[in-house]
Amino acid sequence: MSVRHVLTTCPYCGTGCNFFLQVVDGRLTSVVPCKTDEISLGRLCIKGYNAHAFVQHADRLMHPMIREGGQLRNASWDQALDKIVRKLKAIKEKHGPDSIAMLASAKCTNEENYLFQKLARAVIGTNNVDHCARLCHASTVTGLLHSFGSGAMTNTIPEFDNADCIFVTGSNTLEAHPIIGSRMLRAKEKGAKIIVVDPRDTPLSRISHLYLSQRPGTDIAWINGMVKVIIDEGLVNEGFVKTRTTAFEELKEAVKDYTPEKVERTTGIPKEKLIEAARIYAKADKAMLAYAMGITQHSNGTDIVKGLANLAMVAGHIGKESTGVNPLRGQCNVQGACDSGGLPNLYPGYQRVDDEAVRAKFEKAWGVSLPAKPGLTLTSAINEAASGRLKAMVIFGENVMISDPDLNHVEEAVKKLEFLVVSDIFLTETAQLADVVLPAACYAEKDGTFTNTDRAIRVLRKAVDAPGEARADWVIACDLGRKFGSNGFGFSSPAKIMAEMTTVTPIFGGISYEKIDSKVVRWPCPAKDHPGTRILHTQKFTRGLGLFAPVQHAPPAEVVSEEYPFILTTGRNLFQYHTGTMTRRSPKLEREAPEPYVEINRGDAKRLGIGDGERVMVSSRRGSITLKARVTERIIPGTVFIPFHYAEAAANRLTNAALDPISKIPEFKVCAAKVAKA
Amino acid sequence: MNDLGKKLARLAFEERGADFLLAMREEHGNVAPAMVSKGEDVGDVRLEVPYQLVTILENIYPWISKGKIAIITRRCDEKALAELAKRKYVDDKRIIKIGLACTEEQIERCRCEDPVPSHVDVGEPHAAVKGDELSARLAKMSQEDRLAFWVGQYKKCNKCFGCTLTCPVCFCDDDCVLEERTFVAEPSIPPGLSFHMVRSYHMIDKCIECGECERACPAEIPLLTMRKLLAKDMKEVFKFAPGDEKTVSPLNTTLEGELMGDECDEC
Amino acid sequence: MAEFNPTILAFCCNWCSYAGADLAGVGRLQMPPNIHVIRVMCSASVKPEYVLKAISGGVDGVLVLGCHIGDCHYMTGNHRTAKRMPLVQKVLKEVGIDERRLRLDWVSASEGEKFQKVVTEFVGEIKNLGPNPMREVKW
Amino acid sequence: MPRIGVFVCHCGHNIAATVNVEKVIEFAKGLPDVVVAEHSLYSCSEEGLGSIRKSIEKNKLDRVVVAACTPRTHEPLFRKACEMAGVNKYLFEFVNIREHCSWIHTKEPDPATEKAKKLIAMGVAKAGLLEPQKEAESNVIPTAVVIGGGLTGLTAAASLVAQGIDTHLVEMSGKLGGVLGEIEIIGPEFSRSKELLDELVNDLKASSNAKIHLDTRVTAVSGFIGNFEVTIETKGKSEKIPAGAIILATGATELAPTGEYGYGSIPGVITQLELERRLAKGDVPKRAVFIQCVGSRQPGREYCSRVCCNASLKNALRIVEAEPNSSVSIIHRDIMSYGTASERLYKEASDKGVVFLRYGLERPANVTQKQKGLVVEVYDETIDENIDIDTDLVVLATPMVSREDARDVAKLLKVPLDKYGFFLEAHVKLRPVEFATDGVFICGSARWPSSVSECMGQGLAAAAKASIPIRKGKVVVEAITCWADADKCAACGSCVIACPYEAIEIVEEEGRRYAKVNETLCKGCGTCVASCPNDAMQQRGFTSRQLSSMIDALIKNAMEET
Repeated sequence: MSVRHVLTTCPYCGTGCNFFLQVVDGRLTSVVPCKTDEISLGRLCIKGYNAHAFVQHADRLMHPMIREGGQLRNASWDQALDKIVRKLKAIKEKHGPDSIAMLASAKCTNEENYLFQKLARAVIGTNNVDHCARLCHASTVTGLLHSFGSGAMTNTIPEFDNADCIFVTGSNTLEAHPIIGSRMLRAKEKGAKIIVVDPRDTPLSRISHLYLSQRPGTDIAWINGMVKVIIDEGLVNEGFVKTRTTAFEELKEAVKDYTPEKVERTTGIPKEKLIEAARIYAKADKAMLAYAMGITQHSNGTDIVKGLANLAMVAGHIGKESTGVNPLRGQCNVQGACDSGGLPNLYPGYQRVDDEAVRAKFEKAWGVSLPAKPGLTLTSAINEAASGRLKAMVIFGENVMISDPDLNHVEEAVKKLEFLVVSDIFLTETAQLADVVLPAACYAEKDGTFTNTDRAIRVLRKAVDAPGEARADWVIACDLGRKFGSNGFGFSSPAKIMAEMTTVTPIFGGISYEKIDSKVVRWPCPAKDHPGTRILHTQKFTRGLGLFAPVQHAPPAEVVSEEYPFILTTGRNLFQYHTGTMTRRSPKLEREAPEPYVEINRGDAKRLGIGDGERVMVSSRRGSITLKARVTERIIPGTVFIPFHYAEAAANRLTNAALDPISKIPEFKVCAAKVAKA
Repeated sequence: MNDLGKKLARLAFEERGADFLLAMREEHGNVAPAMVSKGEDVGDVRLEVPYQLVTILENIYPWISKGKIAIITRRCDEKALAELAKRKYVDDKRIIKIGLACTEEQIERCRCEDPVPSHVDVGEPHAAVKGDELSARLAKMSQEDRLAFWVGQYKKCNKCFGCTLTCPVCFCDDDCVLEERTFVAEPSIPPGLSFHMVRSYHMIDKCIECGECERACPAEIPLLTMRKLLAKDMKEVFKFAPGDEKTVSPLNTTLEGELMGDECDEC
Repeated sequence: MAEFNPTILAFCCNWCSYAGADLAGVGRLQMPPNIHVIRVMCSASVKPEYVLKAISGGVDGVLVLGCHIGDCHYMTGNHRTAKRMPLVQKVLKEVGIDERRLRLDWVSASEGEKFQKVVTEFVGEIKNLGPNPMREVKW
Repeated sequence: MPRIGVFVCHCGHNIAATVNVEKVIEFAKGLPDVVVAEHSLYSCSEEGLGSIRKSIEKNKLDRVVVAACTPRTHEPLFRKACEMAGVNKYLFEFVNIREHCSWIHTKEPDPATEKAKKLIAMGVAKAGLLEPQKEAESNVIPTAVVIGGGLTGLTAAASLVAQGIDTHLVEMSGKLGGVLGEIEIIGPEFSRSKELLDELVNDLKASSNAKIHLDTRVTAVSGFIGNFEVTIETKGKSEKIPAGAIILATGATELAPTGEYGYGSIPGVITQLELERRLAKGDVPKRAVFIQCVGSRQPGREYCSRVCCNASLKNALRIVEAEPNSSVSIIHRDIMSYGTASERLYKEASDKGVVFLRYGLERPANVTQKQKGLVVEVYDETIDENIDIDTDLVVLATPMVSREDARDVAKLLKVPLDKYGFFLEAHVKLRPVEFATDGVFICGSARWPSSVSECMGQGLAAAAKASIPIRKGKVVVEAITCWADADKCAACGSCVIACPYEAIEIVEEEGRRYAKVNETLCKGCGTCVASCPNDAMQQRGFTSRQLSSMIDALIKNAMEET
């Protein structure tokens, strides 16, 4: 009889809570919080407490499968891997390496993502490697890279405790990042002012001191409005702006027309509230700005992010304890997947593929010549597939058939592919379309590391064996690499992979398994003796001087019309996670939020004669879904909200794939829709 | 194995004939609950972090078909074990209690009025704390302010169920009514007042005031204070306090004979 | 502002208090129209959760009526009611809701007048207490 | 989706004069799952019931809500109507808008109408969640067990046997007759007890249905109405008797004085029963003093034993009649010779020279021994002076008290005792000679000190009640019993403690422990339901979801209104 408590990292949001998986004779029996964990302080959210529930679920994929005569049939690993290599080689011969795209995964470890991109670049010979960060924080990466030179949280999660102003926008923190939310509650108990700007009345906005509710798609307007108030009222942090930033004049010019009155007309935010918010934020000694998808998922997401950077810099709220700009990353390793080079234009550690010197370094390290041209983004890849130019995709642990915008279009594209490989833990909607399906091990069944949203390298420790023949993705990647005849994949453990990664990734330079086993280390950690970095941009910005960006409000790609009078916005709820493959197989989570729903304002509902709990049809120019109405005051009139977790009424059948020109992030947060009784 | 580890190994396995030891030890720079079998290395035991071992015992007990289990028990853990034994969730004869006296700082944090286990094996006994500061404040408040206070606290509830999952005497985990819609209304978060009042009522004849719910609460709601207030009421009304294996909850028993047999003269 | 018109829920046991309420009806004993009776077989089957749910939901007062002690159709069923409800009142009190919003009383099958009296008194008391504050709370 | 029909009754003017039925019906039509809402002048009339049946068929209703009077009188009628239309009778829900609304708010038509709406909304909400039920039926073993071979037990047994019911009579002593066996003459009509007892005993002995067990004790009772198993033990060997009903007639005993009035120390101070034995032997005293209420109607034993006064009167008369110049006094606190015949005895006694003296509890008589006989010194309240009475014999009229083995018997049968140790029937007026536990009946002095005629009356009553299930051959339990959801149950045992009928036990299956309700023992009080922390315990027709939905309906309608 053996009972073990294995310390590992939560597979859900990007907070990176550590907890113990309780294992009794190989059976996962429960999750026990880790009281000494610096991030979670021994507190978990309901998803964390249920993180064991799906692992040993009967639906887990146990064997590789190959499509024969339209049917997926069990196959041996060799058959499956050989088929993949054979097909990909053939396609590469015929159409060139760029006709193949690979999706890395925000749910896989740093080590695995490093191998995925290495596989794409060094073996297949294309930079066509991307992952779902494209759908969440791509605009953060581009935006903050532009303004600061680095696209990650500038501060750490524990620092929220001691802020005296917490400014949250586009983040339903208590539902999407509950344990970060709990830090905000702590700060509030200590007297911090909480300001929330969000079209939706969220659990956090309900306990905030000041709640500003803007029309979706008008973010730059209120941001510039606040910047103007700060300038006009002489609240600018002159010293900081002078010594640490550049292009302040351009900013002044850019915001001059954003008077509170004008902003009120555009955004619906009462001018008094805007002014008060600006004063509280600017005057605060320690101000943490936090944001998430509500800011990034717009066709001008990069600009909005730059706008927030402007706001922080005019107030000088960056580079200090409990003071900074904090994009909250939504998945366990979305930060790490970016760090490890799962991006078409960047090698591990945000090194540009079109930088000669960098490329030379990698060619030397990997012993191959590498493509110079940045690859396709996830969203462009879908379009290329639709147009028939992209022939094959290899997808590790992503479920584009639920998570991507305009699913009807995605489905058409994916079906056009000549060859599709999916590696996952369940037979997802995407895997169901694959030619080869590979059974993967999940977080509880392997070693490795995640980088959480505050850049801490969190350790995964194997608690139980994977079911059936399932293998860890790093093993699968190594197998593929070897079968392709490459000798750069002879890794015997994740530790060895990390060892290679650190040699070519300066921000990870000082990371080693020994070092992180008992200590929380945050990148940048350039050297063995370096303790890691808690706060970014303390002395100077990564890019040198902080760059103000003159951004202007632009209407969303799709605006309401006679026929589509509602603004549809999408997001998460507390109990489900992404496409639900894990949470919907966790009984307690499913019991809390078992079915799709659309939140609609009481007034609108009354007008349309829709009662609470009645079934309605929501349609956009791209499709329609039928689901239950949740009549509430918590959403402003004219706007409806749908969580995107539910395959049976996938919000993304409606969403607009309009892309931000720079980051290529789609506009999940705004599209025009109509609602009618079903 | 540190000295404490050696001491516990001797106590549990040699002196008291245990087959397993449930304690806390250092792992990966953290403190972890650990279930060690006789003969295994106990490791570097750390007892200053108050893991609720009884809850862990309750979870794993069904899988452990035989053998004696030694467990680190604070005073509240003793009471929790009594409540479990009372309901036959654990067999007293298979449990070996290794008494741990709480530190002053822990007693302070729990506002604990009964901190010393019946038998102390580890740690120095410290004096009890008299009363709970917040309780006193609430007592002085007007009814309106009291409601405002608790509603304000409960609004922070994010329905993680940490309070029920970590509770050693909360035993319906798999089908807690709080997870259902019968008594707890939509919308699901915050779950509203009935969620917390129903739990308060359910705990009223069980809570042994270990404070784990409060420690586990991400919203830092002063749950232990509410427990303490109701424990006081329970004592007032029925002179009953949970934690004694021989007593039965008064909620389901008759009015012990009083008035029994009197007939109704009206009908 | 219109006069406060409380909403009151009453649980009556089938054998005594419900019969007592019937008797009040037969006797045309007039009382305020605020109470809404749910019939249960024994007052001891009234789950405290019902009371807590009702009060949380804004119901202004809850009456739990059973047979007199010793007269319970189920021997000692109502003994449990007599012990549980005072604790439910404590739960209300501690959270800041007036415990008088819950009242436990005994009405036998022959006590039509007593039923009238209890209801009239209770409605009066709740009117004095005013609306249940939970009506105003927005979660 | 349930299909609910709502039928609102005018009850002539009884409801319609106060409640605006039309408005209520309009409201009802808008309630969830309501397919049709109709009204009728008198729903309980033949055409009323007929139209409900038609509507059920026409609209394919699977739930029926009738808003009319009280379920306590009319529910069976409407349930029957539902059944006739093919709807399980447990899918019917009654809303009381007469007794609980129109009749008590006659002067407030509008509020009454609003209230009626809410009550119906609540009823409809519950109806939507109702589930069809099957009433549990079990066969009845056509055998009765009578415990106690005294007059009461013999009477009951004889009556059962006379109905052709197999009957086991269990007597712990070696002979039948009980207390009456020690008494020769029965008052007030001075008949001989022997004739009465012999007749009963011979009837039994003659019958092939009767089986008499002497020197036998009941050691265990298990099962439930129709299906008991009574274990008896005769001289060390035990036997199991399957039985459908059990009659308890264990009687009572005379209180043995504890030294009062020199009892035990002064020869010639005896109890009533001791006197009976002497008289039976023809040993008649010349002088006798009866002292009443010795040990009864006093703190600790407040009750009146009811038989002692008549016994003293009877025996006083026997003495004065046997001994023309005898002197007999009765010292009493009140003479309780209730009823016509006994009152006649009292008059006759005083006519024939029996002296009655009244004493008070605070100044009891005092008995002393002189060389020639005894002297009873008593303070007579009526003439306010002390009187000395010379006598040969002092008879202490002590009360009948419960047998000291009553508690054990009560445990065996799971039936209650009152504070004096007498058996407590389900309800003195509503359910005499029955216990709350179905199938077990109580009669005779075990229930309360009773006279010969009362004992026989109760014996016959118990026999009649006991024969009902046996004659029917089946027992049906109304489907309001409780059950435990085994998957939810955490086996905390609260319900086991709570159940007044000990109908619940924790069982173990495949290593899982959970509560199990014996639904034939369950009376459907639901005490267990309220004791269950995780809502695993449910009562048919009153599930927590059903009642909660009523609360939700009330909240919804009330809060929207305000």
